[in-house]
Amino acid sequence: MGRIGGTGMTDLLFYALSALAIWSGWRVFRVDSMIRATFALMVSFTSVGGIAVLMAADYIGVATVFMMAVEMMVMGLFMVMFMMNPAGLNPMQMVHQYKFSIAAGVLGFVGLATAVLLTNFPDNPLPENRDTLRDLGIELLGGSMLIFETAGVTLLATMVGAVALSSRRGRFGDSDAGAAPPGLHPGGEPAGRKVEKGGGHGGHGGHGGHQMNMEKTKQDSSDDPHKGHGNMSETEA
Amino acid sequence: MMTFALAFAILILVLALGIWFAAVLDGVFSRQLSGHGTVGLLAPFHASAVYLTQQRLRTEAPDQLNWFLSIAGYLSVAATGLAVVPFGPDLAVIGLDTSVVFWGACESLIVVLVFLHGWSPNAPLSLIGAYRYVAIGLPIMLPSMFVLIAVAIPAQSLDLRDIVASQETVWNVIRQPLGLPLFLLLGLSLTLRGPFDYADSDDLAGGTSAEDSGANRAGWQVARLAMLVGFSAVASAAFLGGYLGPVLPGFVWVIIKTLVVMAIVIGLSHLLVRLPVARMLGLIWKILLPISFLDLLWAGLVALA
Amino acid sequence: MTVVLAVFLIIGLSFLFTAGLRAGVAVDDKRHATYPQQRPFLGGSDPETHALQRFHIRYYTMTLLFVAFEMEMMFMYPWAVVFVEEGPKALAEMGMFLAILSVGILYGWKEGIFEWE
Amino acid sequence: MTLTAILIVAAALFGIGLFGALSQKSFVMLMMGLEMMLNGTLLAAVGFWAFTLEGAPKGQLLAILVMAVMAVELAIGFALVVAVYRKREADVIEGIGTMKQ
Amino acid sequence: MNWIAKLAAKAPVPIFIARGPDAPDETDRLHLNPALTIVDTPRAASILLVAGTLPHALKMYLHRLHDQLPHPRATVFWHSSPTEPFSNAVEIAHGDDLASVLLRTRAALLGGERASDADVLPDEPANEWQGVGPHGQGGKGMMGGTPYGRPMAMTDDDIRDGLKLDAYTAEFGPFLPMLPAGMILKLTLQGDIIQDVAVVSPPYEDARKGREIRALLRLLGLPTLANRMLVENAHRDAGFKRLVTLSGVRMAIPPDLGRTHDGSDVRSRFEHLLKDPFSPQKPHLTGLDLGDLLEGREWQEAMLILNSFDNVSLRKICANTRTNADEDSSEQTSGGHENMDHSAHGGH
Repeated sequence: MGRIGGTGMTDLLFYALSALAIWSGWRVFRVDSMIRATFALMVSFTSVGGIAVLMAADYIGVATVFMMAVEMMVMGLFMVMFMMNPAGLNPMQMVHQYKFSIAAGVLGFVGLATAVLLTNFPDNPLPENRDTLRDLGIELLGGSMLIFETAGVTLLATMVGAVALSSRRGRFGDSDAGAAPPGLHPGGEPAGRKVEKGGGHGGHGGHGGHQMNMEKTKQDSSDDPHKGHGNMSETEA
Repeated sequence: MMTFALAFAILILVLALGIWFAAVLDGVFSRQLSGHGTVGLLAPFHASAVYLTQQRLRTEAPDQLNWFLSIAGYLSVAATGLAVVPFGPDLAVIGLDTSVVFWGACESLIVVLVFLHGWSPNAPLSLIGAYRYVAIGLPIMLPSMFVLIAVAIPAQSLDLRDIVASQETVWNVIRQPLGLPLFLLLGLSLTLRGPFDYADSDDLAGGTSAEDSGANRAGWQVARLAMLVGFSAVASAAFLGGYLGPVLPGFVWVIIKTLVVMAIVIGLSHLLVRLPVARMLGLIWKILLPISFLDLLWAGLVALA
Repeated sequence: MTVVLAVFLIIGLSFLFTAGLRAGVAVDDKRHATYPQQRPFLGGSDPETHALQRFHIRYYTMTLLFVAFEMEMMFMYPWAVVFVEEGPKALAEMGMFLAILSVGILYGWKEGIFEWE
Repeated sequence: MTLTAILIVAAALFGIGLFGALSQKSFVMLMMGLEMMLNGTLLAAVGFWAFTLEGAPKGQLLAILVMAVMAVELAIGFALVVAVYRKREADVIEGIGTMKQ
Repeated sequence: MNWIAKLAAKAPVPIFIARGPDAPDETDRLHLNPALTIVDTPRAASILLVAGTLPHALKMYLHRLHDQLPHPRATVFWHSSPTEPFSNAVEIAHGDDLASVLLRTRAALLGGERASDADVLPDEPANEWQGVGPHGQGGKGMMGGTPYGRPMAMTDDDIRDGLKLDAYTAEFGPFLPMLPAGMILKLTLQGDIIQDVAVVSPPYEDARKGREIRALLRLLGLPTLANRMLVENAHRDAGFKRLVTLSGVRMAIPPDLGRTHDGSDVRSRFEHLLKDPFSPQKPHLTGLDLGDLLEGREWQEAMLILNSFDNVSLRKICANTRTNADEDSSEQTSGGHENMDHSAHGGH
């Protein structure tokens, strides 16, 4: 059986962690508070990390917790920044195509699970005395050196891209300059926003795969900061 | 099983002793520097008893679950961080061959938990404290990770037990002189102290803990001190040779060195100024991060020499 | 396995401790906070709105840079273990890797993302 | 704990992620769905590594790359959200959809 | 009295001070009293100490503050007499030692001989809300209504980076420890950046010796050194000055922070105070208002700017600044709020 012991205790811990991972994963999409959603996802990741440690993947398991805590922290910051009502003080449902999604999720699970159950996997468990971390280091510096350096370049591209996209100050001036069209009268509401909404609506009507669009536009109006327009698109729909 | 029980007993001992000692030490420093105040060996117990007699208030529409989780979680992470420290050769509660990474996970969870603590009460000053802390808590992890990787190089292992063993001849604090100072800054940040106290600072009337009363306040203060113990123990293992030392048993050395690091951290926290947060952010990325690169380079060259 | 078990044990004890504090050995006064007691502390004033809101963080670009940069740790940990074994080659490869990533930091610095936006 | 059990847990996580990614209107929540799916993938990768690959280092590398993908997705995704919000003050998918025009 | 209460009775008394304009000079020196701990938030206090007579306009603020203390609690009036509704309060008689009275009161509270102060304000939410609206939140829509008795913050412009997120508007003060006593500012915050300032009430006119330098040191995270300033002649002590310098204070204060027209800024004012803490610089203030000084500033920087002025100068600056009444009228015209009154629909 190798290092991954088959003792009862290991099984028990595995079941506990799996249950935690799945339950918290489910809570992510069921809670109102964005912060709770984010950190429920973190708990799910942490449990997966725990399962990995049970499988003697110490490094990957612990590093998952390490990386995911940071990533979820950042995710939480952005969730709160951009989601209305981030604390869920008013309960809400920001969902669309609900039944379709549930069906897709269940189908995905059933399909994958059937595939898993029907496949015969080779049985080559982790040998007893393998120094997995050292292996990984040698692999990184040897065989997979190119992957490693490519990852570096990719991360650099990510950094540059993220900074360029999100930072306001840019080579070409403030990135939101011209974001809002000038008002029809001085200090008035920006012109053209109504048209834009309507245009988006109509323009999409002809595209395939946008049947949900009508319904979406209607819900979308809850995010429109301008009261009048929200009402308008609602009556339209 | 016996070793585990022994290690666990030592863990509880170090934690209890450390929390008490840290509280006393804080009083001593206050008194020395400000010229007043009481120092008593029992003062920490009296002070925490006050909190336990007070009502635990909640605020309007708080996130009660996260409020509890942040306090209990902070304490858990502090204790778990301490648990990777070896109290003797092969005498660690959590004997993991990637304990340095494990400690890194603890560091990043602390940021999450402090944030949650400021988020939960639904109060403006706590919220500002929480967000400000994240701004500093995240990037300050980078130098600390680099210096920990630097100490892993000569040990050829990410296991704190091996890292302690690799300091048989010379301690890392001498071999890699830049390491410990950088790591101490992280300690200040993790324990919300002094120059890195962006979460619970005076300019926010207590920041994330401004709305804590009663048991919540007691729990949070205890957890902060526990974090100080955990951090100091890790620092002593990574840089001061952990359990290595003549005559006395290993765990006594761990305790002594932990207390020394603790005293330094508390002293620094009283004596260093807190920069406005944007300035500190620049300082971390523009100055501390390059210094930690230097530390890594230094460690690499020494290991190859 | 012992690792996971130990972690569970410590977390469990810590939670027990915190819950124990709450259970209140000493507080005979466990009344609920009244509405005036619940008001957030603003030095005696009354806020207009809830504090939980779309909070404007001023360092959001920095966090994105941070997430990307921090990935490098994942590669550095195994690297540190084999460093002595692999010698100068390891130093050179990681040097290159870090140099590439540092360009990103320099770019961010130039764009002023370490300021308060 | 067998490979089958692990893969089923991974499939469950993947399914939840799929549900989330399809049902959420907000772009940020959609990203959480994606992360959830990657979570399942990560678990499956580690499972295969531990049970069928004899612990070959490539398996670990795959797991690391999955994490790198998450980081990249997160950074670019949120940068996009910020850019879109600046232009449109909207955080939902439709806000991005109209940008195509 | 159970054993925890007995232990607690031996600790210093945590007090929160509500300071009036005529608070005695010894109020600051209470920091040095080993029998007391002066706390920054009423949540940590057992006793609310009212020092001096409060102006009538601040009564309501005192009532709110009083109710925020956890039970068991008591109110003690020092150099003033209890007013309605604090009939149960303790008054320090002339010649009584403050610390011993506080200790006695706390012991009585812990022992149960003295009943904990009841709330002054009625036990009801800030706004009516329960049971109205699709989620019982008191109004229409996802962002509408007054869930848990308060409306939610609404989107507003941002003066730094232009991302329009929710702005938080509230009065801060008059008993916030980081603001000069008596000062009430109506601030609009986006995150921790001040977007808008209006003065509700200027700070007291008092000339407490060395308030500015102590406040600055506290804001810079050096509370121990700030307390040291209270010790007689500490500012002439070369060793103490070296400690302050070595802490990196000069580096910490950003250059050009809070610059006035005559060229002085927080850094120069701080250095002046360090030399001579009891006679703060009197900068040239014509045309300067709080809006110029604070808008666009991060919280800690803004507090540094505020506390670098002495009270007399601050009152002059406040006189130049828009007051709360002005702001209310301008709000009417701009209509920033009704814009945001989402009629939208959270539930479907």
